[in-house]
Amino acid sequence: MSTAFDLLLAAALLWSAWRTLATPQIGRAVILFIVFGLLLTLAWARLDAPDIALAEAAIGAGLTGALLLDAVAALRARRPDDEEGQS
Amino acid sequence: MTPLLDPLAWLILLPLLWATLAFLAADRHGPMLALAGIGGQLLCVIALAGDVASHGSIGHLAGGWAEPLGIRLVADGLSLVMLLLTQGVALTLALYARSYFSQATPPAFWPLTGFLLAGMNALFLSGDLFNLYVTLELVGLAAVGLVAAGGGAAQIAAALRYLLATLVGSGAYLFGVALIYGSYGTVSASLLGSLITSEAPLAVWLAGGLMLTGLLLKTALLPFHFWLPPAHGGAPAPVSALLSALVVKASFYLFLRLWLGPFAALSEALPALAQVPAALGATAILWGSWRAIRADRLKMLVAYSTVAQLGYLFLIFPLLGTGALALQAGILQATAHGLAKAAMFVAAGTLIKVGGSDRVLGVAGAAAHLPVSLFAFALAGVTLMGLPPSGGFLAKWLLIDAALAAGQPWIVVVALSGGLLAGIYVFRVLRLAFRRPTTHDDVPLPQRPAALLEWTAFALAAGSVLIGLGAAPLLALIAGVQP
Amino acid sequence: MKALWRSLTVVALLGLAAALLVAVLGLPPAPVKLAGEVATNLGASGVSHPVTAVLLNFRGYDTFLEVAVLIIALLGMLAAGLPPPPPTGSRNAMLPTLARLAVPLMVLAAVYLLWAGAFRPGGAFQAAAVLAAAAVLLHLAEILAPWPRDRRGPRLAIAGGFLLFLAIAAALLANGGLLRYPPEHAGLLIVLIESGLTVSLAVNLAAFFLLRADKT
Amino acid sequence: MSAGLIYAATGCLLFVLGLGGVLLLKALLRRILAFNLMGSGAFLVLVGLAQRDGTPDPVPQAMVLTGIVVAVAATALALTLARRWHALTGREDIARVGDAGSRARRMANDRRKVGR
Repeated sequence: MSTAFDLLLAAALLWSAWRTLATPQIGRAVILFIVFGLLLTLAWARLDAPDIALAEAAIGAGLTGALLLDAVAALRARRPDDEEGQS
Repeated sequence: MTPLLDPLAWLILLPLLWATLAFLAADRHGPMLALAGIGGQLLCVIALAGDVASHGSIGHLAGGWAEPLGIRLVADGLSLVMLLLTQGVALTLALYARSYFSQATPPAFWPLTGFLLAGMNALFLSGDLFNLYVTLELVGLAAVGLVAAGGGAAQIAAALRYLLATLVGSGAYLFGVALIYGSYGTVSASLLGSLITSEAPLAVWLAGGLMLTGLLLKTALLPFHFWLPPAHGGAPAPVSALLSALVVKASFYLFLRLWLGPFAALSEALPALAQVPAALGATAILWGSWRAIRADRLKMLVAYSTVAQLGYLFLIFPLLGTGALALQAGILQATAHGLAKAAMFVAAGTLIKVGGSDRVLGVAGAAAHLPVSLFAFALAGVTLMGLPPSGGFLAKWLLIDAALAAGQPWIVVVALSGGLLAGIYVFRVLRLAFRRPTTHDDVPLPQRPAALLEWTAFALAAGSVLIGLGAAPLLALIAGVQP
Repeated sequence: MKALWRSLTVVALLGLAAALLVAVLGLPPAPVKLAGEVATNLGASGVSHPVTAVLLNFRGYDTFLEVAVLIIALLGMLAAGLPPPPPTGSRNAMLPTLARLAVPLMVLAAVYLLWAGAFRPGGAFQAAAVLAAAAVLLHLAEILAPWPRDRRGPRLAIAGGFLLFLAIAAALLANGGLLRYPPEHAGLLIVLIESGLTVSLAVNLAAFFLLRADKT
Repeated sequence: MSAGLIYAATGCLLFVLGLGGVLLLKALLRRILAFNLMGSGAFLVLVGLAQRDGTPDPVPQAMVLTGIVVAVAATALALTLARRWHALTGREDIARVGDAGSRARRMANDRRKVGR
């Protein structure tokens, strides 16, 4: 029973990872990456690694995801002239 | 000496300390902190050299826990030579950089340099494969930050390519460590040396392949050299010198250490494997030299010369079975090239800064108004060509000796032709420098640079030659290494 | 040529994947079992949670260097040029209210995680990540303004926690090794280090978002 | 098959997938995502393989915590560089380094785009 769950989770991890790289829109790719991070959190819990699960949720999916979303927004805004040092 | 002043530990703590203080001081007092800090590091290496000379190898258990639970730091002849080279070149480069950046220092230059040195020292001293991964990241990310300094498009592009290469390299290394831990339950290099046998499972062979390939990528051995010329050629001269002279040597050192230590049983079980790095090295010598001959920008010429000179380091692998000769040749080449390449980059930096042009053609007439820098460039060239009595000459001599002993005459041919090719690109610069500038005589002579800019280059170049005369203690240190 | 190179890479990667699967699925048991060693020495580590014991005692040297990696990433950002501050006034009106409600809870959660780390899952990293997330939320709600590059406070917090770690690591050399805690003081020293690290890591992680170019 | 072994095998595939992404994709953000997948794969192998007999091992777990922090640091630096590159050139990808001729052309292009 639990092996079936593990296999299902493994498949979901691989699928979300593949979609992260293959989906055409970068915004969706980042969302899929965050989904991947949350699934990975589950995997860590299954591996008796609650410390990593906490860190993955907070840093891996949370902060990294927020950094990526921030970067996507900045790239979409296309303001090539107001970054530092460009005078 | 009291344990509180343990030089081995302070080689790591001291650069971390001054780098953090430089970060805290937000670009003020950087040169002062760096010079004091690196000076202290040099004293630590000298103290450590005394210990290693009398004991052979010094261990230090971080946390006080023995392996496999804890992390062992080790200093032996091999790490000591690399540490000496690093602190010696870094101190000279810090003097040069203080003068070179007298107008404006790129942001974060000094703290990044400090963290880079801390990472390198930690790498040379670590005996734990996972801890080595952390040191690789310290070195890699600090070096990328230095390449990006200034933030122009060329620097950012070079930094991005370098970052992607270095992250793939350390990613492959980390994956290999994961396989090793799964196979043996430990990441201690010394324990693995006896655990890994020629009957190792497939996972260990794959781990070895991934880790060593990752390190080749970081060392920029052909065909993984693509990121090096833009990164080393595009950075400010002190950064180029730091990267070309020292940083690529760190991943080479780790490659060599893994080859001789944990993975020794694998390379002995399949001797033909050693021909792979050697063949790549030989191609790198020929290709890098050719590109250096064709380069039209001065610093690109020097950067491609690094691609070529790194090739020599990998020629030693099929010869390591013949005794200490090949190892001595490799480490002496790393040392001599480190000094010579630092000299060449800082001399080129001065020529470009004063002459105002980064083309190779821009050096025309430099012999008249920058004689010291040009002499330093030529002296460094003597080492790269391998002319006596330089360190490069002795390294090639030892290499040829080892190649003949091992019955691999093709290595002799490659080593000699590499020297000839180096002669072509060095003389290309020198010939131009003695020519009168093609333009008119009424152009005012460029301002004389600060004396420090010229004499630091000279000191480094002189070091690369003198090391050939005084290599005996160095060679003895390396011969005493028990892999 | 390009298509050939791509297909060669794909074939090589598929081969690597197959070899890795074969290698991993057929791996014999490892000769060394570190979990047992950790359990045996846990009593002398100063904490009762094994992961924290490895992270701050048995392999504390790794953790020490890793904090430097975070500072390096920040320095790299400063070297390359900071991104501009986000445009103001475009945020969701609900965000400030949400932030005011959530942030105290997040701070509480961080304190709990830090305290819990000694004997159950949690510790400085997780606590710092939650604190950093709280700072980012305040930033998105425009309660916390971006930090200009020369702001002293964040630098002091980041360097302070690391320097405390460094000072303890150096002082313990007198005990015979880098970060070699005397077992009777290990618990206290680890709490001290973790508290400093929580602040340092939280500010460092938050700075990835908040450190922005000065508005000119 | 133990849970550890299942996730170790998943980790192998994730690593190769991420590696392929960094090597073959063009857009910088996508390659940064791929690098993170590579890292996650390595972490799963580190813990999963060590725990293939079913007993938890705190040592690789602590190593992964270290690795996660290193990965976020590298990602933050990579994103800053990518944003700066975009701000300077308006481009979201960086030409792969091929033969020498294309490199010279590309650098000339880069310079023209920046207008220096």
